Amino acid sequence: SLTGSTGTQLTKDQIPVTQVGLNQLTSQATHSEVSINLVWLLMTGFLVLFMQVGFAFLVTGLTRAKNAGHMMMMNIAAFAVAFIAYYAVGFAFQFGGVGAIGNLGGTGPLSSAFGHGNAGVLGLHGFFLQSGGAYDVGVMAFFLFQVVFMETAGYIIIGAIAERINFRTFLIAELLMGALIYPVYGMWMWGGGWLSKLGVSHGIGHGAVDFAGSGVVHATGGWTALALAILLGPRIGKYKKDGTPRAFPGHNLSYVVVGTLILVFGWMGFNPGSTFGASDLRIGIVAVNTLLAACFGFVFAMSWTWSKWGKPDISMSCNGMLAGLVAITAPCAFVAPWASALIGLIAGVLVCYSVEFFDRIAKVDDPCGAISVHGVCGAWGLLAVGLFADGSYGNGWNGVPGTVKGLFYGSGSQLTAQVIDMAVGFIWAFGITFIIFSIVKRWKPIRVPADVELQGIDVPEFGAYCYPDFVLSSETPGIGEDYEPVSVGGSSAGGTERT
Amino acid sequence: SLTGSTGTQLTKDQIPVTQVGLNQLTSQATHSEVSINLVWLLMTGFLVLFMQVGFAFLVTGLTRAKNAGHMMMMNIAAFAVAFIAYYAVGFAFQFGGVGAIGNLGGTGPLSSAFGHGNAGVLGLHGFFLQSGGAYDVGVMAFFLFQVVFMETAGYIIIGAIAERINFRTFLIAELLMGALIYPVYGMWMWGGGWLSKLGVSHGIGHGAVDFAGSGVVHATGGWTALALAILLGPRIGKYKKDGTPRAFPGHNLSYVVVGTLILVFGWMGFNPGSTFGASDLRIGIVAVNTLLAACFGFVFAMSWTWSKWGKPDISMSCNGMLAGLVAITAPCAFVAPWASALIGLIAGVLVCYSVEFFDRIAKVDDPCGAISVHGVCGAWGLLAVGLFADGSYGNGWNGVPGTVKGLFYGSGSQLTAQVIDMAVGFIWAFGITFIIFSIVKRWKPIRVPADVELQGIDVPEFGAYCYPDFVLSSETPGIGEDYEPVSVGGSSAGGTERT
Amino acid sequence: SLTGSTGTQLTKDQIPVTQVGLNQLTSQATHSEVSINLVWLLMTGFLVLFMQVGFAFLVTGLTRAKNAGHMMMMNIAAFAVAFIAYYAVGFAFQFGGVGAIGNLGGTGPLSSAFGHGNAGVLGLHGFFLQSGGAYDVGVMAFFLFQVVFMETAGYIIIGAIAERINFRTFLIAELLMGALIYPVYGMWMWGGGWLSKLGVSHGIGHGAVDFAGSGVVHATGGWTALALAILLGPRIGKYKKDGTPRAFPGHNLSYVVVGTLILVFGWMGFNPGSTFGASDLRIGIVAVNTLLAACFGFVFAMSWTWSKWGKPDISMSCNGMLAGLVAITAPCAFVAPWASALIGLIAGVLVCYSVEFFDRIAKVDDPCGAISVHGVCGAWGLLAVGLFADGSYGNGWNGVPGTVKGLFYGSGSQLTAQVIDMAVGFIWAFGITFIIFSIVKRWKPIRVPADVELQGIDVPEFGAYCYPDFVLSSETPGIGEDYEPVSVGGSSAGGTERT
Amino acid sequence: MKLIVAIIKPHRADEVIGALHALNVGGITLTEARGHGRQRGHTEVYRGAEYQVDLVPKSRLEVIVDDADVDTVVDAIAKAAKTDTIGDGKIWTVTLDSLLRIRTGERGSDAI
Amino acid sequence: MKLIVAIIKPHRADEVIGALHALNVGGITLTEARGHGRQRGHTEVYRGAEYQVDLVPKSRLEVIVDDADVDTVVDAIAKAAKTDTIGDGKIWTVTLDSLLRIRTGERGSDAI
Amino acid sequence: MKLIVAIIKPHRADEVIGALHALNVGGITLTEARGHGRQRGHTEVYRGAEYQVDLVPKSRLEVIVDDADVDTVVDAIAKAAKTDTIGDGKIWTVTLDSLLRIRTGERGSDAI
Ligand SMILES: Nc1ncnc2c1ncn2[C@@H]1O[C@H](COP(=O)(O)OP(=O)(O)O)[C@@H](O)[C@H]1O
Ligand SMILES: Nc1ncnc2c1ncn2[C@@H]1O[C@H](COP(=O)(O)OP(=O)(O)O)[C@@H](O)[C@H]1O
Ligand SMILES: Nc1ncnc2c1ncn2[C@@H]1O[C@H](COP(=O)(O)OP(=O)(O)O)[C@@H](O)[C@H]1O
Repeated sequence: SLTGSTGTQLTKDQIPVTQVGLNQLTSQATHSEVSINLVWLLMTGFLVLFMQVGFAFLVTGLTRAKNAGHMMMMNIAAFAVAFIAYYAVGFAFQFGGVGAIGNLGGTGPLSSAFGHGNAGVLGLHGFFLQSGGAYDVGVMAFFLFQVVFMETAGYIIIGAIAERINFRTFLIAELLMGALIYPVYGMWMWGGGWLSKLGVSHGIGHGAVDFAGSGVVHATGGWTALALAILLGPRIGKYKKDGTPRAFPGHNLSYVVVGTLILVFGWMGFNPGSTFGASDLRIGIVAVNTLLAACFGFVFAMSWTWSKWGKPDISMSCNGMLAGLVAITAPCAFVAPWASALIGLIAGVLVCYSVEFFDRIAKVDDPCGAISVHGVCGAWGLLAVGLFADGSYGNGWNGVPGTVKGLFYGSGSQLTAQVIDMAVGFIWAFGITFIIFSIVKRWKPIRVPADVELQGIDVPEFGAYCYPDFVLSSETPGIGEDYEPVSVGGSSAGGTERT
Repeated sequence: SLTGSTGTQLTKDQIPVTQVGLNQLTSQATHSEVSINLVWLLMTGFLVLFMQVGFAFLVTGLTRAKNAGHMMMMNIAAFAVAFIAYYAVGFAFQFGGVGAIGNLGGTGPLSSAFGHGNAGVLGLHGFFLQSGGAYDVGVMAFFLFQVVFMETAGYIIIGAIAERINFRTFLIAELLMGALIYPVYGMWMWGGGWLSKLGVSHGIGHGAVDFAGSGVVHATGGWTALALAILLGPRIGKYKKDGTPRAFPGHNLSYVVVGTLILVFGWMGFNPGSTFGASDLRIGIVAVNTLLAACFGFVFAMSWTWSKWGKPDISMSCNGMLAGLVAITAPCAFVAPWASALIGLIAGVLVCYSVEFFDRIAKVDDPCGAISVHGVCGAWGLLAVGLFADGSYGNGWNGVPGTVKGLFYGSGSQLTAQVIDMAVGFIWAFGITFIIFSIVKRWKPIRVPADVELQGIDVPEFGAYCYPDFVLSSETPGIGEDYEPVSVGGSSAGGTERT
Repeated sequence: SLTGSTGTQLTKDQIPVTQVGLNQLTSQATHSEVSINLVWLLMTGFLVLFMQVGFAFLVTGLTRAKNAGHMMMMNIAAFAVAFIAYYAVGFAFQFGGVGAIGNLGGTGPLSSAFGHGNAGVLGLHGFFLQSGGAYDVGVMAFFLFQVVFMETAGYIIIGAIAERINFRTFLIAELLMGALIYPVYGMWMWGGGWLSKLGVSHGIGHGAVDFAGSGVVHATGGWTALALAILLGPRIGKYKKDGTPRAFPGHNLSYVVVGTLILVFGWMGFNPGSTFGASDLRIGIVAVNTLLAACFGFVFAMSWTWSKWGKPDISMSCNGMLAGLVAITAPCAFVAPWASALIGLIAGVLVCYSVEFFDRIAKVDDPCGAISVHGVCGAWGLLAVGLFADGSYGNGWNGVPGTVKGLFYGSGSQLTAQVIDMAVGFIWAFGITFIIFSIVKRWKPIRVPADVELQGIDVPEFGAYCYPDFVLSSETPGIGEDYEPVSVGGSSAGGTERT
Repeated sequence: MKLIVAIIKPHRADEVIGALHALNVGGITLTEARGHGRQRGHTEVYRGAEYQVDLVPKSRLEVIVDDADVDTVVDAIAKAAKTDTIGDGKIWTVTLDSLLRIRTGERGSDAI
Repeated sequence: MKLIVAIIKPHRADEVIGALHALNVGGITLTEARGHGRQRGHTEVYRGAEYQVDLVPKSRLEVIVDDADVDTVVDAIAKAAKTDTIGDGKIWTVTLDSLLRIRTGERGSDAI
Repeated sequence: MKLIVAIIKPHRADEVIGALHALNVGGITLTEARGHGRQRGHTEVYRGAEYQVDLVPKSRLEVIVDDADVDTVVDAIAKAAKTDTIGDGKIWTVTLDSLLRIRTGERGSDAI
């Protein structure tokens, strides 16, 4: 046979019509089914891995050129650092006790968790992919798929902490995301933990249902970002003396659009991949639902900004598309196409008003709208399951017989489970981040010094301009509007409001 | 089993050597085959979806920096708007009456079309993916695959209408592409319509054969672009007073090259995906044929520009590669590798002369060469099927027994079918676009005002610079060559030819 | 059935419990298994094809803006030119005598090679994918997979010859890579040649083992780059009069990071794809091992540069990630996760010191660190197989019974085979390139003239600026440090060291 | 010798430089600038936050001429740059004390 | 008529231009520049090779004013640009021989 | 006080600034420019359409010096910028009326 590959010997010769023959055929058929699922799981996992390129383009395009190097370094460092944290402890915490994974040929080893049956709190197998026999084909493929989901939560926070967090604090945040913040809540939802068992333990619908991670990935990332953004405070010059926000236009709108389109492509792995296998033919519907929500979210945001501000805002329209994607992530397998379109539309509405809310009222400086896109619309995605699930899918979900139904299809209790999930997710992600980084903040500064922030973080923190060969233009086109014109001759009333 | 996935229960236990046992094995084998085809259909569909990133980079790189935001917004808006139009009516028009799709487990529901048997004109099932039981796994996967093909036609027009169309008119064009222009012709070719039935109805070869869409997607896009480009007229300053064209160099050649390479990657979904399943082992040959045509198209264009203008022209060489890809799209499954190389080479020749023709003779201003790459070479792709199909594939194509053979393999009638297809495709795409937009033109301006075009469309139409932090250089390096030098002292002869 | 696809007729009806019935089920099961393998082989092949976008971004970002067009044109020309050379002769030389490929349904035709049984030197079937019945489904898919591996070796050299090689010489280098340099060594390792047969012929372990190409692809590319870089000599101004290197910062760090992340995505096709099929369930472990090595390589390089130079160096950290990827490519299927982490870490160490070695001591100007990343770490990857292979995989590899074991698992002889492979790979790739281009150098200049190099190669060689609309800043920020300050009044001591 | 500095609209740079070629001036140096005159810019909205776009792109030309040619060149530039819309720009002149052509070492008017 | 040229820190451009608006100056022209004063730059390391970063980004403002207003405008710019840190910049003035507003053809002080 | 303005080839900027450091000048301001002298540019072809590339990238240096040092500095710049090929550039000087250092408020020669 060919050097370099020892594929199982194909049954060339005739198989006798005996039990032995039939067993051989059955095992080959099962092997093929596991292979198909493995191909689907890995390929969709690779698409989710590729989303990091989309996030890198998106958030770097939405921030200023003088910080582009810092943004890009944060994106690639997040991948490496969070990966190692998840490999070491995160995966074990999240899936240590999940038991056999049907589609992947029953990976037995992940079978010990802290907390009894229906109230699992923390997995305890699979540290460093060694303990508890985790060095097994099925577990590895499963790890690959789950680590790229965790990475996505890690990328989300970058948009909200941009242009002022120092690199050291950022690395701590990523380590915590990979080791603690994501896996613990992830265990409760997907690792057989108490949130997913709410249906079995307390008869609340099918327990918390989150097909591909509106809550587990996006809301977690969004609320962590919220906590960090509050602790960091706004960028210098973001709020004028009278409290109104000043615009800091992103330095590269082509990065923003291309980043959004790459995320749409990656999302085709995110949602359809969450069936853990192609043997579940629902993947077609999931893919179409995902794109429908994206398009309706985009169209709403484009039209809304067009009518409200006179011109369609390119970056807000992209946020609308992402909001639709985030919102459809939890309900995508359980709802019909028309419902996906509606969920995406509402996500578009939410993201537009939420960006205005955080910018003008809450005065939380979120350069890329990460909190609104992922936090708010992630929560809406969870709610949407409890509303629009039409019972055409999800038989026996979380161990509860019958398909998943939402409020409009006669099951109020599912909505309750979703609301509990939303609340717990917020309290956990926002709470633990706020506590930890309040402590960190007292111990060491979490922001770069003022002069570094004004000059641009690339050279002070990494010793290199991102675009050394291009001439950059000074301050944002916005000109010091704070001054009332007075005729020449009077002493100038130049304000020196900025430190 | 694992929360979140209800994969069919794998036949762990022994299957008895009985008819019941064998039926279970047969159904599992069939299920596996449908899964494999679904994986292939969706994965290749996702690759085609990803081509929008390639188009966005390509056309934005080939146009000026002051319009980069407008180009990018057109690319993402095209995706969302055309998607919704196709979801609402386009898919139903195109595939309403296509009937069962073999490889996808026989999707029965799409079974009603206007016009009898062999002369179907318009599908009538599947509006909003609801009517006629379209809410079905197979139909959804099929919709996903077909919508991204339609999107490609939508992206193609952007290259030819760049830097002067206003956003409102553009959105109308995309809506029409998704709802009418593409689906109707698409129905005639792929929806069981009269063009594909020419073989059965009038004995003309296998009827019009277009494996992956040289005609349906690319020529349609190209001719629609031609109509729009003519109605829009050239950009300000494109033609000097003496009628010779002025060069408007693209603002980012790295975008152009990266965009082309991303399109090559996406094309690996475009052609090999059109078997609707991996059970058809021809996909290997299709992939190799596609790359061969791309490489030979590139090498010709590079060498031709090198010899004719003294230096290899980067953007024309990229157009050569794309021309090869467009041309091989129709014949890729029916021809041998050497023929693919030749088809690609000839496409390279065609694109070089066609760009010169439209630029210098027809004086149609096509900033990115979309009309030449997609229109002209799309038509050539159709012709190539009628010439080079070697009878090694396509048994029973369009209901006609025997494999598909071209002129060089003894079947003149196939060529006739292809020529009819070319003509009908041109008349439909060019005609309907020209008529509709001539009306639109009378009702509202389809171009941005002159001062907006000179200043750059980004701020007037979207309120944001694409590159606010970069200092852009004024007018193109080309300096006002219209002036004859006269010695100092005489009154200057400055021309004020530009409004 | 649907126009355009003639998938094999699915066994809808009942299969009788007879030998004929069982044969039909067996053939369908085998067909499915070949389909799954074909899907995996092509999809992973497409991911490797996509790596050209990653390389294009990476090397263009690491070089100066005035040469960006030249870098991008080299990347796309490399793809087309090397592809044609490999299609014509390269594939035949490498795999002419490889025989049946198990996973792809036994492609018989590639069955004639020069040199007897265990000492094959050169394949002799499959020229222009025609000779010896190469026009066959399995061979085509196999060609697709192998050509994109060869292309990767072709891209690697661009990083080391950047900013000074002229385009003509570059095309010759790519033609040779596709036709000779890569295929010959590739035949010895993967085409059933003498290196892979060392185990069978001389009992040295399993012969040279290189699962996905640390040696065949990366070391070959790296050593070819070394030979070319030496013959080309350093860029003007790279070394000050006192011999210390001057920094030429890359013009776009966002390209560098995005390029690296795209390569990580592409590598998911490179390593896991080398099983030639998903029927080999090891693909999950291979994917995880690959990412582990990447992350540990990155983290080491980031920490090392942070401690040694005071600030984490973005481009060196990216090189660390790539070094980890290159090193894990050979051992990825044979080692445990912890070993992959270690191999990646050591690769990070090697790349940091190797870049310093070539920059300061060997004084070989390698703008992107290609020699260190691909040559040195490619060799380390080969060695790693001989050290860390834990015997959990590779039964009967290269025709030698038993699994592949390294030194730490009791097999010293495997290490010997790997060392031989390293040496032969270096001698072949470096040697043949050095000889050929020493001759070429005497015949025609291989560098662009000095004034072209100073002005930027884009306009002189391709007649177009890469970024015509952006104002570029003059010389690198590094200012003429060679001058000792002397007070005003004394005659200036301006050096005119630069021609 | 006089240095003429002209601030003009970028899309008029082609015509102005053409006019200067017609007058066979010694050379031209162009720098990219941004500016506004009496008429202040306008307000744009980015993600809900308003910002003033006052400084619009301008081309800044420098041409060194002999004293005798100043008026001809200034008028030629003005004529070519005029679009009768706000922001057409301004032209001013400054007297040079010395001028040196690096390549040949010529000084004064010969160096123009 | 005088041409005031000010080299200031980029992040102070907002305030300086605001101050100039407050004085209702005829117009402003801003060019991007790089520079350093007495205090030379610092050394950075890129892939192991050291390089001097001397020239840091600066904004270069040009404002044409009547002789009478020179001192007021210069002081206003200095006050707005001051951050009491190295590299705050310099302001110099040059006498103009002539000034022409292209759109209207006005000359001299009226053209400011 | 005099303002020296030098238009030089970009790849000579390193040497010229090095030479100025050697003379310990008060500071340097560099702006990117494009220009051409007597020798007009050349023609390139882009997708079949010809276009003139006249304006080639140049570095535009500004150095303020005391009257006494003008000639030394000008000669040093010329010597470092010379490559004996077309487009080496030009250096001119203008008298300044006033100079102010923003940080310290020093005026005149002390502010250099
Ligand atoms: N007083 C001034 N000082 C410096 N630059 C000026 C001045 N007035 C105008 N400019 C420059 O000239 C350009 C156009 O002048 P502007 O006054 O708008 O023309 P007009 O008002 O005559 O239409 C401005 O963008 C600015 O760059
Ligand atoms: N003699 C000079 N000639 C030209 N430009 C100068 C000169 N001195 C200073 N500059 C410009 O002013 C900027 C700041 O000057 P600098 O001397 O650093 O301020 P200070 O030393 O007063 O803090 C420099 O970056 C440079 O662009
Ligand atoms: N008369 C002029 N006015 C303004 N700038 C000039 C003039 N002459 C030359 N320059 C500038 O100097 C640069 C080089 O001058 P050039 O005349 O080409 O040098 P030379 O002809 O001595 O080789 C030009 O690119 C231009 O930017």
